[in-house]
Amino acid sequence: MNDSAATLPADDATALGLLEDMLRIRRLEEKAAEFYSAGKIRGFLHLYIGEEAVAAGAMRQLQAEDSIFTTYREHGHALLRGMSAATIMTEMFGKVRGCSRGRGGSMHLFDASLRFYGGSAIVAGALPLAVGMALADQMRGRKQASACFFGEGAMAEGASHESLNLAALWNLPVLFLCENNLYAMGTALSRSQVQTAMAERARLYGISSESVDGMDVAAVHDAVGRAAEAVRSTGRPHFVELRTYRFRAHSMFDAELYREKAEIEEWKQRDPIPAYQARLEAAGRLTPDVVEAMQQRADKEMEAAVREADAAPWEPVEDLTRFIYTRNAAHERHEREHAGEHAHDVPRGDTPGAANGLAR
Amino acid sequence: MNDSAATLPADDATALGLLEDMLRIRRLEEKAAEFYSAGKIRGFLHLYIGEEAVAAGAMRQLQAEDSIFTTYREHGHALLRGMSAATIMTEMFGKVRGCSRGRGGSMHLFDASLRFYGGSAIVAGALPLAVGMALADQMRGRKQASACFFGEGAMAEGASHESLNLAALWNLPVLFLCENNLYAMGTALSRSQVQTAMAERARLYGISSESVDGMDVAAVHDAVGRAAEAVRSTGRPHFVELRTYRFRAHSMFDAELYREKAEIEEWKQRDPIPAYQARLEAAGRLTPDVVEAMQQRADKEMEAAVREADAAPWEPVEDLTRFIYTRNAAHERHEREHAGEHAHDVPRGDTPGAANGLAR
Amino acid sequence: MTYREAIRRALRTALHDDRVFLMGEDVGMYGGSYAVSKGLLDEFGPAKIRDTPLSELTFVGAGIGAALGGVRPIVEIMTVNFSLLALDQIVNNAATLRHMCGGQLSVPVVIRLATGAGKQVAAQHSHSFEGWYAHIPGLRILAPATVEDAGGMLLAALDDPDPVLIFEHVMLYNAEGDGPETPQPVDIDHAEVRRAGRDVTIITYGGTLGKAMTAAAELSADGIEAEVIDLRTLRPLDDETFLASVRRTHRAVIVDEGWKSGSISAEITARIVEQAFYELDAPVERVCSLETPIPYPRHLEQAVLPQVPAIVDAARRTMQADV
Amino acid sequence: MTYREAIRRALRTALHDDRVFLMGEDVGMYGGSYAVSKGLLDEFGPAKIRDTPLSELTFVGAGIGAALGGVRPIVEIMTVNFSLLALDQIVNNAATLRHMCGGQLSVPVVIRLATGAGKQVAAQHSHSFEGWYAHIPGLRILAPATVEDAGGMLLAALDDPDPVLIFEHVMLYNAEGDGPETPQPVDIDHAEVRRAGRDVTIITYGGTLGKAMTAAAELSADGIEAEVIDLRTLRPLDDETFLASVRRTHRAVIVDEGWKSGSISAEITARIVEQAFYELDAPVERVCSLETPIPYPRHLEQAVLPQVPAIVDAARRTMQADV
Ligand SMILES: Cc1ncc(C[n+]2csc(CCOP(=O)(O)OP(=O)(O)O)c2C)c(N)n1
Ligand SMILES: Cc1ncc(C[n+]2csc(CCOP(=O)(O)OP(=O)(O)O)c2C)c(N)n1
Ligand SMILES: [Mg+2]
Ligand SMILES: [Mg+2]
Repeated sequence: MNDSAATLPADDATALGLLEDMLRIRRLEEKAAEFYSAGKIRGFLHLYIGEEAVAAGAMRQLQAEDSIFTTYREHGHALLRGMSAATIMTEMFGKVRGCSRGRGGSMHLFDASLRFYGGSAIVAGALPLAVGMALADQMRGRKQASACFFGEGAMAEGASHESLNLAALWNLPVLFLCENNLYAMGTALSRSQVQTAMAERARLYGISSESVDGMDVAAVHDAVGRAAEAVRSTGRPHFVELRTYRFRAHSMFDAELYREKAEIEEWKQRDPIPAYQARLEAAGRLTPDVVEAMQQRADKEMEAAVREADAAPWEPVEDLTRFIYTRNAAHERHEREHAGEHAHDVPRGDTPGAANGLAR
Repeated sequence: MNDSAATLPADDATALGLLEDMLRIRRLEEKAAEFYSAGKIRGFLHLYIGEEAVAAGAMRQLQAEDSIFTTYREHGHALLRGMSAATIMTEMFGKVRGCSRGRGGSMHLFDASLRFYGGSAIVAGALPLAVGMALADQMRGRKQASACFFGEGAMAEGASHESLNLAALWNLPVLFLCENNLYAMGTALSRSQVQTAMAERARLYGISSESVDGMDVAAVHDAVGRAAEAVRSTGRPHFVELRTYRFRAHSMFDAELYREKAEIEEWKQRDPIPAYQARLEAAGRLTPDVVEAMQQRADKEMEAAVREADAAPWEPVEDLTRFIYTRNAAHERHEREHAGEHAHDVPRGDTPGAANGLAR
Repeated sequence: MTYREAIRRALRTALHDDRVFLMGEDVGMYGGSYAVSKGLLDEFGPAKIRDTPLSELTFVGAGIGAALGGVRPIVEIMTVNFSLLALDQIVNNAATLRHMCGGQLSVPVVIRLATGAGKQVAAQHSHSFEGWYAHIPGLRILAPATVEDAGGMLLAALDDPDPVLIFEHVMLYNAEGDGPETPQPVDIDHAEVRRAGRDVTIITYGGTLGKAMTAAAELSADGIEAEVIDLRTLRPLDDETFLASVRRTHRAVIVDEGWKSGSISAEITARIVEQAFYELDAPVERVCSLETPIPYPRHLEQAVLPQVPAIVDAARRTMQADV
Repeated sequence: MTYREAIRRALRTALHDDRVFLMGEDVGMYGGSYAVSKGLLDEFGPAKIRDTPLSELTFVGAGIGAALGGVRPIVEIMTVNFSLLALDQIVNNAATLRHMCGGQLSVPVVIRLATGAGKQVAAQHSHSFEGWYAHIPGLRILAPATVEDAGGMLLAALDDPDPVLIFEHVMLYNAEGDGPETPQPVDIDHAEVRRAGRDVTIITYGGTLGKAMTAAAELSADGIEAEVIDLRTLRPLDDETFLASVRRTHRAVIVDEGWKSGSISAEITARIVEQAFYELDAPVERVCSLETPIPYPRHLEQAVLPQVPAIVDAARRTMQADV
């Protein structure tokens, strides 16, 4: 654990890119909050404001062939994975052109073509999936990382123990990314887990583990880069704890009775965006006009996203029962009765595209 | 971890009692095996032969007001808790005079009056129960230990992580007794868990933890005695790993394909009974005739148990639906319709005895 | 008074008993994810209002163990969706222990769960499993549909020596209704006739009672008088009440938010057929949820759920049937 | 060939596919708790035959994740009893992902589970939950009752792009029957008429098919010809086959090892009532397990389970009924 500020990335594309990534997430989340209030987004909405350095630093280090699993607080991750703000916003609006046809909403952003396997709304529910994806990669000789983002709250669940053990036991290329924002809803880490050092937990399973200042995007970028590379080259699991803080309520329903305003204010002093911007400026690598341009681009992007989302159509009710089963048994039965075929010979129905990389 | 032989208990009652306890378990198990082969015991039967030093050393240290939770491999624990061999054997025969009316069989020996809360057949399934019992004790100001025996296999389950965490977090008086016999059915510990040092696992949660030679009854007696006392005096959880080995198959169905005969033979050299007997003899505290007398008593006890079990009646089929619910709603409805009473005023039905210590 | 307030009042009453405590995720400092237990931590302190870690399997199991130890835990599982993680403890311990040990023990644990869809929280957060749970012998399954039952069932459950699961429908927490000033336990063995009628029996519970009542009002405008039965207790099922009604009306419609196949509506149909077959003037009708994971957008979510027009149509069909 | 051998042969055939592997507790060195996979570790090695730790939730979830990753896991959950620990992954991920992501993914995982009572292993080890699982949309639930189906369904399940759960009844592993020399996938969409008959339809599956056939033989001696239908696939349920039969016989008896209330027998009753009410000449009869945890002693265990005399009696009752 070392909190002295990490070295800035050498190349400007990365160094400035990280800032823009954070700005884009912030702007996306602010728009989401705005349109939640306007009633266009409903259900649960979990904002990532304050935690942008984590996704920004990490996502840039994940390659196209790596796989990604996240929680319900995943809008930023999806955006930086390459999903358009429009597809994300459209999903949050519940429209059929959203990345999950609008069926998932803010907690379930998916894009199989980007190997983005969704936001999962069961705490720790994606950990076993990521372990399994890594197993598939191992079996198929793919030298890629299966990256799983999860909150420190997930580390209380039995699934975290089982998943760490299995990944370590079978030498699976899982990249565990623990977003420790100190709270699980209203429950402070120290009120729910005896062992609050997440990296220690992982180390007990012989998993190389590191704890990083998650408010420092350069530090995250550096640490996750090393860890991801290590996963790919060794085929073994690695664990990174990213110490961060959410500035907003857990979800839009949360009255925040469980923490002091002062604590939030203190953390806001460490807002990852201005902090990093200042460092870039101090290093003479950023001028205000560049930031201004970034901000304008982000504004435009998110406004366009909202317009697109708002204009997009709803999924027709008749389509509701599509995609429960891949094979359509009724249709198939009909076919067979008319053609004397066997069930297992029949074409598979309505999968759009080569879903699971089965063909890769 | 210290395997040099532990000091023998100073008083002869204890020192010799430990030997007799082990002999009784061994004899009970041998009889059970015999009557399994004879078809009188059916279903699963998990023998404790080879592991006797664990139950013998531990059970003597548990007080009447402590609570006990065990696995399906619990005949020895039940016997030393004070359940008669006859009630145990009768249960294994499935007869109504067995400790669980014959309904549970070998895996589910219960005696609420002895605070023996059963064999549990779901691996790790009793851990949360023991934690809850400790919580009840804490809330009621009872300074007792809630002791839970479980195999090292249970430590792979998510429930073990959650239970260790919760017990430590809430300072609950749980005595975790991990019977590490190196195998979970056919799965060697090192093939299923990365962290094979069970005591280390517990320590991570800040739980005082010790690993003991489970083939040395004096060592077990000493360690569990200290741990149990510490639980009672501090109200905090303690963990003891008991390193042991089962000489027989996992259950009567097991062909033992997964371990070498030589390994078993090697462990048999460390059979806890002759080893301890030899130590007592070397210390001049035991003569062969005393052992002989113990053995004869055990033989007689177990033979009488079998006779009693064999002669005992079956539960009548009509009683099958008793004890599903405590209140008998149908009966009660009838009563109310005839007496205008309210549901919650009605007496509780057919509980035999003050079950859960609700009245204590 | 709201459904939420009624539960909170009942909690408060219950918590004055030394043996009673509440535990669950975020029941304390957060105030409960549906704000049911708001304020109780201040009032009763952290020994009685216990925030648990995210460990459903273990804190539910610990509730069972604590019940064995002579206290009376109220375990809140934030929503039924997360209860699947704890199902082993509920089925293999809570429901089973008493019978398996020959009656020596009972397990007086009360488990409260928020259930149901309607809040647009999508497929992993919108299950209605109360009817599914009703398959398990040894459990008592309650589904309060009214403000009175919301509080009263909790108190009655605490009086019950066996494990009781109370499913509180998320769409009801803000519902207003009459409740007693001083919370009182209510009967938890019987169904209740919520509206008398002679023509057709509508059988429902929990979150869909309101829809059934609305449907009955609409039908009444057309001269069809529906009797509406609120099952209240899904296990053990009080079949006498609905059978008596069906024997009078000769027609039955079951409304259930569970997925149709294997929902409790199937069990009710079977019992009617087994015990009142010759009294039926029409096939039993079921209005249930469409068999698909619950989608996020409102129009789709509502399309999945049982709705008033479907209930009205089903009732009408039974009236047109011809034996 | 036995049921066990048929499954082993099918496994062997399947494992020649590069993408297919088997994982579960003690499937390797131990040889499988019911000896189904005995010998396969030697033949295929530890990368294909994977012994897992005691971590049901995670290895089942890992099977789902691996299926997303383009391989074809066969996950063995030693028995259905332990599957409750993994239910969250099965319901909230396997069954749900495809719909929730708008059809981008499918989850071709096959989960095998031993099910049922009869081995005197008492309350925590004797569940019959296949009918209960059939409530969940997105899952395909198979219950092979014959040697041919035992192997053939496994191969068909592997061809299926969606999650398939195969419930193998513990009392059938030693059953002898005909199976093809070279394992072949079988149809997994339809029920099968196992015995033709004109008088009454007996509907069953899995472990109780044999009892139904014996009952039919007894009835035949009395001149009652029962048609016996093996459901085979419990979800999606092929109701056409049993409805067609009931429309001919006008009488139905359902035999199901699940606890009666909320068992799949209730769903079948409901579908018959909904779709063939006017064809029925008698109330639908159900022969299910008594609603109690399963006790250890043989006489009690057998008293809980559906038995031939009860099936015969139920069928006779349908013949005596009078509409
Ligand atoms: C198994 C489960 N239990 C409870 C919940 C309700 N819940 C949703 S988010 C959350 C807090 C999770 O905290 P953490 O893992 O730290 O992630 P964060 O929200 O802080 O990013 C809880 C309790 C859930 N979704 N899943
Ligand atoms: C949750 C669960 N999974 C699987 C099983 C099957 N099973 C019974 S005993 C056993 C091995 C347990 O090993 P361990 O905990 O070390 O105890 P031991 O038998 O060695 O005393 C297994 C896998 C079970 N009973 N429960
Ligand atoms: Mg958190
Ligand atoms: Mg072991």
